[in-house]
Order: sequence, then C-alpha cells, then structure tokens
Amino acid sequence: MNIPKITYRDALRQALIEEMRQDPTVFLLGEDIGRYWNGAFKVTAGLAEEFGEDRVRDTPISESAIIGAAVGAAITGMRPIAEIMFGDLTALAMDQIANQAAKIHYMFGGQAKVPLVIRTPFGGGVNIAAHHSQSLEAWFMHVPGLHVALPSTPYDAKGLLKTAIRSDNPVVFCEHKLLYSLEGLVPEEDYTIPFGVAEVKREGSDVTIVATMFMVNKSLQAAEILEKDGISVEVVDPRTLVPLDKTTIIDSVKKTGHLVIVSEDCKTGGVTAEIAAIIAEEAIDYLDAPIKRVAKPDTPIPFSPPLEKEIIPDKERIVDAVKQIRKRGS
Amino acid sequence: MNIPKITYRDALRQALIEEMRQDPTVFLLGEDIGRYWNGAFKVTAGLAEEFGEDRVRDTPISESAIIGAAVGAAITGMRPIAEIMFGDLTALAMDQIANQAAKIHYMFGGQAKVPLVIRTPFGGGVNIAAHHSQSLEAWFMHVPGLHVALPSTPYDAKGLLKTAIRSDNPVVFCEHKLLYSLEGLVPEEDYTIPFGVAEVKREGSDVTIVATMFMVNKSLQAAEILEKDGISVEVVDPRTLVPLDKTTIIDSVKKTGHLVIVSEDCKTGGVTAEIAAIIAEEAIDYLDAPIKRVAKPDTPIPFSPPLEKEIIPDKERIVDAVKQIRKRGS
Amino acid sequence: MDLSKEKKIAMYQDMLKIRLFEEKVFELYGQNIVPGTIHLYAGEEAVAVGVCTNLRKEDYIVSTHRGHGHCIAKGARLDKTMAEILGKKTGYCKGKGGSMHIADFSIGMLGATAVVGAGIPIATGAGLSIKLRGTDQVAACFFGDGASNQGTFHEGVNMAAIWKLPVLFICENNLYAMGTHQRRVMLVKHVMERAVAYGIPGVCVDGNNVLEVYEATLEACKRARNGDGPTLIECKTYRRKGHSRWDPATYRPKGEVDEWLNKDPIQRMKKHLIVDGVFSESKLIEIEEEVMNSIEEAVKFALDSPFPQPEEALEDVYA
Amino acid sequence: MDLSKEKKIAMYQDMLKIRLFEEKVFELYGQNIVPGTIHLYAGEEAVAVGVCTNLRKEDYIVSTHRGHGHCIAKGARLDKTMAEILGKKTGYCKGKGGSMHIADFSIGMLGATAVVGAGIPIATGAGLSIKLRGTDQVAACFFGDGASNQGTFHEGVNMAAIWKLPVLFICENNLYAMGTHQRRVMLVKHVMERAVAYGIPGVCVDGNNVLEVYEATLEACKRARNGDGPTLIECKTYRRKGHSRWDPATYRPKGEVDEWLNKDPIQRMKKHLIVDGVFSESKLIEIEEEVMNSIEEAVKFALDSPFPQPEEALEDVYA
Ligand SMILES: Cc1ncc(C[n+]2csc(CCOP(=O)(O)OP(=O)(O)O)c2C)c(N)n1
Ligand SMILES: Cc1ncc(C[n+]2csc(CCOP(=O)(O)OP(=O)(O)O)c2C)c(N)n1
Ligand SMILES: [Mg+2]
Ligand SMILES: [Mg+2]
Repeated sequence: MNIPKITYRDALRQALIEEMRQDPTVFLLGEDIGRYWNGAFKVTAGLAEEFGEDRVRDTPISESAIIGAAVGAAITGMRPIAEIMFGDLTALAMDQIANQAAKIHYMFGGQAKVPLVIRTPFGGGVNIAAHHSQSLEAWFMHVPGLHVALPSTPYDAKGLLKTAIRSDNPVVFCEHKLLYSLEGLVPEEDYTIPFGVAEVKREGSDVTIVATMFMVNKSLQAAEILEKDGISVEVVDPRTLVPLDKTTIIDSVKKTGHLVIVSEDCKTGGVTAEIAAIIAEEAIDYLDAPIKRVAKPDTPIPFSPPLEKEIIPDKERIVDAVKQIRKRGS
Repeated sequence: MNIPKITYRDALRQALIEEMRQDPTVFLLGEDIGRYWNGAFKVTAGLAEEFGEDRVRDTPISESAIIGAAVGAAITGMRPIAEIMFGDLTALAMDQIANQAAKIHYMFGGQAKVPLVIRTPFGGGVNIAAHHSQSLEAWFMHVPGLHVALPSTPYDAKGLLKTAIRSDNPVVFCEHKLLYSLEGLVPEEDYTIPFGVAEVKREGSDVTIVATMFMVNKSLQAAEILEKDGISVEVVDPRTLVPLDKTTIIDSVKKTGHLVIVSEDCKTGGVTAEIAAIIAEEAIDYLDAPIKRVAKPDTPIPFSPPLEKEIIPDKERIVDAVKQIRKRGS
Repeated sequence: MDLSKEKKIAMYQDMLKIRLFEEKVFELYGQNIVPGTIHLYAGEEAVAVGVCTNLRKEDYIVSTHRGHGHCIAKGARLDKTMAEILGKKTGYCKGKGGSMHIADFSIGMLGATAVVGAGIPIATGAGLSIKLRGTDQVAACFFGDGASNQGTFHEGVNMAAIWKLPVLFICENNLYAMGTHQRRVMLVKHVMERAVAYGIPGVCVDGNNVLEVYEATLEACKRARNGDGPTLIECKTYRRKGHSRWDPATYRPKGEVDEWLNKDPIQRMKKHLIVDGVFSESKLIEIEEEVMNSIEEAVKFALDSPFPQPEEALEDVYA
Repeated sequence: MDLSKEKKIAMYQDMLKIRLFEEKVFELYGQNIVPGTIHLYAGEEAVAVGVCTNLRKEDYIVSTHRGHGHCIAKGARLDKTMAEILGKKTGYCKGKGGSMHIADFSIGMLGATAVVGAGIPIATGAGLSIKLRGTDQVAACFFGDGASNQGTFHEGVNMAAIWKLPVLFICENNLYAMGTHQRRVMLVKHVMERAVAYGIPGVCVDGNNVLEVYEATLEACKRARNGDGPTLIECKTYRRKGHSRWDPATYRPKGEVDEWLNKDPIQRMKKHLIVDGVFSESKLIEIEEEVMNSIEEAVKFALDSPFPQPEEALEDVYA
C-alpha cells in the first residue's frame, strides 16, 4: 500500500472534505473561509467550490456570534465546524464557548447535544506579536464539557479532526501555525483516532518527555541530541488534553522515573501545570528526580524576532531540562 | 486600641471610600452599582450618594465595553475600578481583560500603565447554577500582565483592595459570594497588604494546607477537627495568585512534608494544579507523601441544592484528604 | 385578524396559567421552598403568549433568565417546570438547571440562558440550521431591553439579517434592567429603532395587549417562513414585581407602577373576551378554576418529587 | 472652511509622507527586511490626515492593525515608527509591538490593537477619562467597515453616546474586510446608518477627499469639545494594495480597483492645491523631495538600529 505524504494543512482539509461528503449536516462557518480567501491558513481552500457557500459560510467579524450561531445550529441537528481565525480571538467568544457550548448538555439535564467543533490556530514563531501568537488551550482544559484536541502530525490531524466532527460534544480543536506546512504520511481512506489515547512518538528508557503540538517536534529533535549523549528519551504526545490519557503518561514515568513536560503556552497555570500535578498526586513515588516544566515564560509574546525566539521553548532548552534532572536523579 | 468588627462587604466598601476620598482619579463603573441598586452584593451601597454618579457610574449591560472603557480611562490618567456583576461574566470581557488590559504595558514597550481593578464575585453555594457560580481565577492566573488577588477575610479584603487600587497594573480582584457577610477585625485607618505575601492563617507541623478564598475557612474548620485526631495542620493563604508567594508555601512544606491544596475552582487546569506543579518542580524532595488536591470535580455547577453541595469542597473532604496522605506519609 | 374564538380563549387561558403559576412560585419562595433566585414573568404574559400562539410545536424559542412564561406559552408541562424550579429530579433538567436554565427540547424550547443576551446568537444559529435543513420552521428569540445593549445583540441580529434567517427577535421591553431605566442606557426611545442598523423591519407594539403582539408576530412569522428574514419586534411591557426574588423595586416611581398595573394584560384580554361576547364571565371563572387545578397538581407533583441523588452531579457533563 | 494655505500644504505633505512611507515599507518587505505581517495604509491617507489635522497634541487617537497612517498623521516620528516596524530596540515599543501594536503616548497616540474592533470601547474610555478630568480634549477612534460588525462597536459607541463623551468614531470604509466585501456582511449601505441606533449624528464623506474629511471632523470636534457627545463619521476609501503582506487581492474586480486608484487622495489634493493657486508644481516637487529625504533618514535610522537583546523579552510585563 502506498500511503501519500501530505501536509498537516491538507490532512485537515481531507478530513473536512470526507466528513462533509458523507454527512450533509456538517458545515463550516468562519471569517474568510470561503472562495475569496480560503481561510487565513488556506485549510479550507476549494471547499466553497465543492460544497457551496451555504455549507462553507463566510461570516462577519463577529467571533461571539460565530460560536453562538454554531451552538444554535448544533443543538438543532447540525454539525457545525466554526473557525476562529486566530486562537487569541477565542477570547472574544469565551462566553459562548465556556458558558454556553460547554454547559448546555449538563444544564439542561442531558436533553441537548452540542456537536460543535471550534478549529483555531495557536502558537508563535512567525513574528505576529501579542494578539496573534498565543497558545490558550489551558483555558479550555479548565472548562468541563469541552474536549480539547491538539494534533502534532498530519496523521493525527486527520484522524482527530474526524473524531471531533463525529463527536456529540463541543471540541476545541487546536492547530499550530508552524505545523500547517509539515508533511507526513496520511492514508487516503477513512480512519479516526479516539480521544483520550496518547501516542508514544518515540520510545526511550531514561526520561519521559510529555509534549504537545509543535513542541512534539522540538522534543523529538531534543531526543536525537540526547541520544548522542547516551540519554534515552521517551516522547509522549497526549493528542487530546481532555480527555487526557493519564495511564500512558504514568506508565512512561514508571518506566523512566524522570519527567519533563513541554508546552508552548505560558508556564503559570498552563498545560504543564496540570500534567505535573497529576503525577505529583498519582505517581510521585516513581519519580527519581523533580519534574521539570519547559514552557513559555510568563510574558505576552513580543514582535521582534530575537525577542520572540527567546521565549518560545526550543530544543536546546528541552535538552537542558532533561540533563538537569538526569544529573540529579540517577 | 479598639478594632471594629465588620463584614468583608463593609471592609471592601471602606477601602473604596478611603481611596476615592484621597485620590480623585479613582472611580467606579459597573452594572447597577449606583444608588438604584447599590451593586448586586451591596458592596457599593452609599457610594453614589457620597461621590456622585460621575464617579460611581452605572453602565449598560455591556461587559466588554465596561472593561474596554476602564482600560481607556486607565491609560489616560484615571484609576478605574470596574465591577463585573458575576465572575462567570468575565468571559464576555475576556478579550479586553486578557488581550488588552494585560498586554498594553508590554506591547507598547512600557509606555503605558494600566491601573485598573476588576472586582468580581466568584464561588458557589447559593444555588444560582451554572452561569452564576463559577470560580475562574485560574484563567487570569494564566495571563501574564494581570495580577490576581483573592482575599479570604475582611482584613485582607480591605488591605488587598487598597493595594490593588494603588497598583499601576491591572488587577483581577476576586471576591466570594459567601464571604460578603463574614465578619472580622478591620482597622479603620489606612493600611495596605502587599501583593505576593502569603499569610499563615494557622500554624501547624504535620500537614500544610494551601487554600484560597472561602476554602480558607473550610480548611481552618478541617484543621480544628484534625487537631482532635492529633494531626497538626498549617493553613497557608496565598492571598494573591499573581504574584504568588512560593517561598512561604515551600517553607511550610519543608516543615510538614505533606501538602493538601484546596480550591473551589474546577480541578483540571485550576489553581491547585499550578501550586502542585511548583512543589513538584521545586520542593519535591521535602514531600513525605503525594500531594493531594481538593477541588471541585470537573462539572458545570448544578442548581439543585444536594447536587451543588456534593461538588463544592467541604471540610469533610479536606479532612479525608489530609488523613489519606498522613496515613501514607509518616 | 384570523383569530378563532377557540384561539382567543386558549390565549387567555395560557396567560392566566403563567400568571397563576408565577403567583404560586412567589408563594413558594415566601415559604422558602424555592432554592436560589427567581425572576417572575408576571405582567409580561401577553408577550410570550402572543408570540407563541403563532408558533408550531417544531418551531423554536430561545429564552432568558425570566423564562417561566416562555416555557408555558410554548407548551411546556407545568409539573416538570415547577419540579425544575424546586430543584427536583423530575424537573425538565433533572434539577441541574433550575429557574434560569429550563429547557424542553421536545417542544422546541431550546433553553434559557442566565447570561443576558447570550441567547441571541444562539437563536440566529437555530435559524441558520432551519435554513440549511430547508424546513419552514422559525426561531423566536426573547430578550430584554437591557440585553439589547450587549454586543451579542448586534452580532446576532446582523448575522440573521444578512443571511435572511427565519428568526423573530422579540424584545421584551419592561423599561428596566434590574434597577436601570432604559433611558439611562440608550438614547433611542424604542429598541426597535435599532433594526435600521441591520436593514430589517422593526416594529413596536403594546406588549400588554396580546392581540397586538399576536398580530405583529403573525406578520413576522410569514416573512420568516417565506425566506424574507428576521424581524425585530419590541413589546412594551412591565413586570409586576421586582427584578428578582429579593428586589423590592423601590427604584420604580409609584405613579409609573400604578399606571402599568392598570394595563394588566390579562384583565384587558378578559374584558375583550366578555365585551366581544366570546365568553361569559362565568365561563371565564370556570377556566380559572381549571387552570388553578392544573397548577395545584403541578405543585403537588413537584413537592412530592425527590431531589436528585448527590452523585448525579457528576453525570451529563459529556454526551 | 477656515483652512489656511499653510494648513493645506501641511495636509498634503502629511499624506505624501504616509504614502511614501508605506511604499518604503512595501519595498523593505520585498527585501525580506520586515518581520511578520504588514497592513499598508496607502490609499487611505486622506482619512488619517483629514481627521488629525483637527486634533491637538493632547487629543487622543486609537488605532488599528492598519495604523502607520494614523501614527504619522498624529505626529509620530518616522524613524521610531520605522524602527518599530523592523523590530528594532529604538522603535516606539522597543520592538515589542511591531506594525500592529505601535503607540506613542507622548503625542496621545494610544496605540494600535490587532484585535479588530477592540479599540472602540478603549476610545470610549479615553473619552470618559477626558470628561471626568474636565479637559476639552477629544479622542478619535479609527476602525474599519469590518470592525463595525463586532459587538465592541455596539457596546462602545452606545456607551459613548449615553454619556455624551467627546469621541469621534471614524469608520474607514475601504469596502473590504480581508476578502469580504461589505455587502456580504451588512445590509446597510453606509456604516454611518448605524448611528441611529445610538441616537448620535452619523455622517458619510468621501474619504479620498481630505478636505471633506477635515470638514466633517471639524464639526464633530466642535460637538465633542462642546459636551454634545460623539459623532460617527464614515469615510469611503480604498486600499491601494492587498489586505496584508501576502494578499494579492484577486477578490477585487479590476474595474473597481481602477476606479478607486483614479480617485487617489494625494493626486486630488495636489490638483486642488495647484488649481487653487496655493502652490506651484515645482514647490510641490520640492516638498516631495523633503518628505523623501525624511523617510530615507528614517529608514537609515531603523536599519542601523540594533535589535533588542533577547533577555529584554522578559521586561515590561508589569509596570
Ligand atoms: C451578561 C450579564 N450581565 C449581567 C447579568 C446580571 N443580570 C441578570 S438579569 C439583568 C437585567 C436584564 O435586563 P433585561 O435584559 O432588560 O431583562 P429583564 O430582567 O428586564 O427581563 C442583569 C443585569 C447577567 N445575568 N448577565
Ligand atoms: C477580532 C478579530 N477578528 C479577526 C481578525 C483577523 N483580521 C485582521 S484584519 C481583518 C479585517 C478587518 O477589516 P476592517 O475592519 O474593514 O479593516 P481593514 O483591514 O479593511 O482596514 C481581519 C478579519 C482580527 N485581527 N481580529
Ligand atoms: Mg428589562
Ligand atoms: Mg475594511
């Protein structure tokens, strides 16, 4: 079998196309996702042409109503996929996401389902400064009722997006600007990846790195470097934060006794905090050294290239973190 | 000296009045804070009468513009105190809080100051369900540029609010619905409590409890019960989450070797996660047992009294948590 | 107007049902049986009933914190409504929602939201769903004068306008948002004037006259089902009580209150029915008794129902 | 109109400064010297200049992602502006803000925000501050046609209206929000029509005619300084280039583009100045050279300036 190599962007588009073809209730809405612009990151290119402007719907610049309208459509039989052009702008729709979409199923005693996907790109690295570069997945992780998916490869992107679209729960689907052009093997046929199942992206025995999104790549690079120094690193990618596959993470920590958590969001109160806390509660006895978090320092994201480069975690910082706890722990 | 006993509500009001009297740039805005309603929780009662409707300004129901207008006033020489009637509704103003107020000082290279206080009540326990009961301080903790204060006593309420008002940074000032009527000793004169200084609300030697807001009270009650069982509990109240007084927390853990963290917000990605992570990174060697988090389970907040009671942490759950790790750890 | 005698009587009966239901809720919270807060619909019955009389079962409504009347007018069961308000397991939402979050999806009642204005884009979404599915349903969205200052109003109405969605935006203008008089928070005299900004029709009716509300909605429904898009209907009305459970509403001048209490929608409809010869006073008393009985039954059902088990708090987070 | 010869020349000069500055930015990003994205103001110069000519140094402006023109018109230094755009330490924001977040508080330029519409309530707040401090300043708020669909527009303008704040809401209607034509996202023909919803005056001017913009703003400033509240001024204009750095703007029909390029605000002012006998063509060329020199100097300054040190990323989080 010949599995084609395509980009993360195309993998996402494939998932959208396949699901839209087989389920007429699936539709897209968002700013400039249609034929005139194809989406800010071109994920929806060609979709308006195939499915028409009714199902690939350009909206006004009204983030709150984009999500609100998606919620209204979701509770009345449709499966909307809303795009928020930049993850930072989810802040404008926070009430609709966290108070409405997330809570409707519960508040109404299970009467309503909210099969809604919110696609949005997070992440820095392209010098577009404080309002277009954040990684805010931790906000959504803290809101019961939401699922949070964050694929790091084209394969995961397609499989997770299909699961998200078929889910009866609202899903915040986090993409990463620097991943869109990354290539990987993606089967052309239908497949899904279940939520709550982490993947060990690289096996190792000395140190566990739990990393998400673009940081998975950087962690894999760090692992290569560390291997030359004789340190065997296991890289675990949770793929969804909610539900979170604690078992795979804990099993890896049991094996290695060392944990480094890597995420691009702000350190305080971020993704790395929750994962560290879980281990501190449930698996502390297996640790041979303190946990180490590698995250963005607590600053807004600056524009100037040397400044931005400074604060976004890179492979050197990951290597350092691993070495620090290895020195201590064994 | 005779220190009067007043409520948390009155302590807050005292702080507002004193600061407004001495600084003409301080003013309040929010929904129904004026003479017709006095604020949903009556904190601003009488203020419109003393300071006039210009400085105690009723607004339309426009949370986003309330904060936006406060930001605009703050960067042009005023010291606005904005009230968001319920903490849940900060979601409507999330962009103005997290993307504008928090980032302006940084984005503009330090040119502008944003001396803005956002007062808002969090917390459950009064059966007003999913949209009026949340505790969302972890969202703000995750946003660099914001300070986050959360007083648990009338004394702290007054001292911290004065510090917040005099601060040149935006402060999310978290109040708790069930604390408003709580009484405590509050000096009538001017005093402030610095941010980033935790208070040991009770000394003890066996277990450290770090707790915030209404959970401080419940933790103190739990400590009483535990004392009878021969367990000596130290209760640490951080009082501000940003900046966070790590030293006092770590020192206490060094002493007791046991840590229980108690907060009313959702467990996943919440306040307890960050504090646990700090210890797992910086003080793990002092722990004689796993860390234990006592928080609200990951559900929206239900209306019915038995349901709400079930999920909000109470003293029994705190006692249990302490006993569990004590059994294990020593 | 194409209103049959039967329909008129049904409208009267529905308004009365709401009024007596609300009086019962008031009584129960006086006895401390109702947890949390409550926003009574009493005084505004003509709006919900005038609107919902035009709706079919499969049509949608989106409600607010002041939603009991919307539920009942759309055809919700009194017993499950009352049980929900009391936090019982037999309530519409198994006690999880309460007064501010009632819903009955089986009759197209898409739920109340306690975030003022948040329902507006949700109704737009229901309209979008109708359009995409190609049915001739409509979605009616209730909201207050205060809500019309929210950004969601602007975004939600504009979106429905540009896409010509079958949505009825029903502004229940009861002059106040909590203690805030409309004139202190908007310069327009009528919320309806804002329709211009979206290029859709706006109408203003006496919201205490159920027939006027009915007629305006009839027109708007026709437009909507015809594919001609949304209408903004402002209904001038007044709440008989304070904003919420604990509000004595001292911010309302006595003259104003008296004037409005005199315009009671139920009394007016009653008079109309009698003058019009639709029904005799004695028949109306009979109806009243019938309604009262149904409410007593609902109360009994609710009171006799069990609270949910504590562990149910952990259910229904995910579908 | 009370416009002196000097003022007219200054207006021409400012427009030219913006145009040539933007052309330089375009050239520099062609050479890959500009990091990130860029939204050029070229074509819309008459708006910023027409408005800011009425403003005093102590008046405020609030800007957008398309903000270079606003900066320059309000009197910002070209060198520090260019340095900021290139991410240099000598820029207005020490390189932390970049093109989308320039500010110069020393001249009342309260900053650009890259969140569309977010500046509107901030401008309202500046107006509130003016009112509370009792000065006669005004705050001018720039935003696009697309931004007028944001909830913040509704909330921010309404709040300024009810409190009669000295704010000028300047809608730069360049027909598109990215690839989205105005007609696809609002049913009103003119954004200005939305003023009705807030009970404030709305005016619509040819945004490529700097004198018209000037005049409308003059009137609005008078109202504002007089305590009569805000005005919504819509300026019809057009961007010469794509929305942002990488946008070829193929969604705009050629006829439309040509028509608008023909209405170039700078050429029109130039013609006016010559016809009016204000200045000779040769004098205008002299001005052009002067402007060009100042831009070359700014570019040199920016290029020669160092980048910030990496560790500066950690500074300025808190005051
Ligand atoms: C977004 C939001 N802001 C504030 C509140 C608090 N609150 C509840 S009801 C209400 C007044 C609503 O006024 P209106 O829309 O006129 O409806 P009415 O209560 O008059 O029916 C307010 C301010 C809320 N629930 N949601
Ligand atoms: C709230 C928000 N939504 C979307 C974007 C992405 N975006 C940047 S500029 C723009 C178009 C803005 O259009 P308009 O307000 O007309 O201003 P123009 O670019 O035409 O000057 C969009 C959608 C953003 N930055 N902020
Ligand atoms: Mg009202
Ligand atoms: Mg535009």
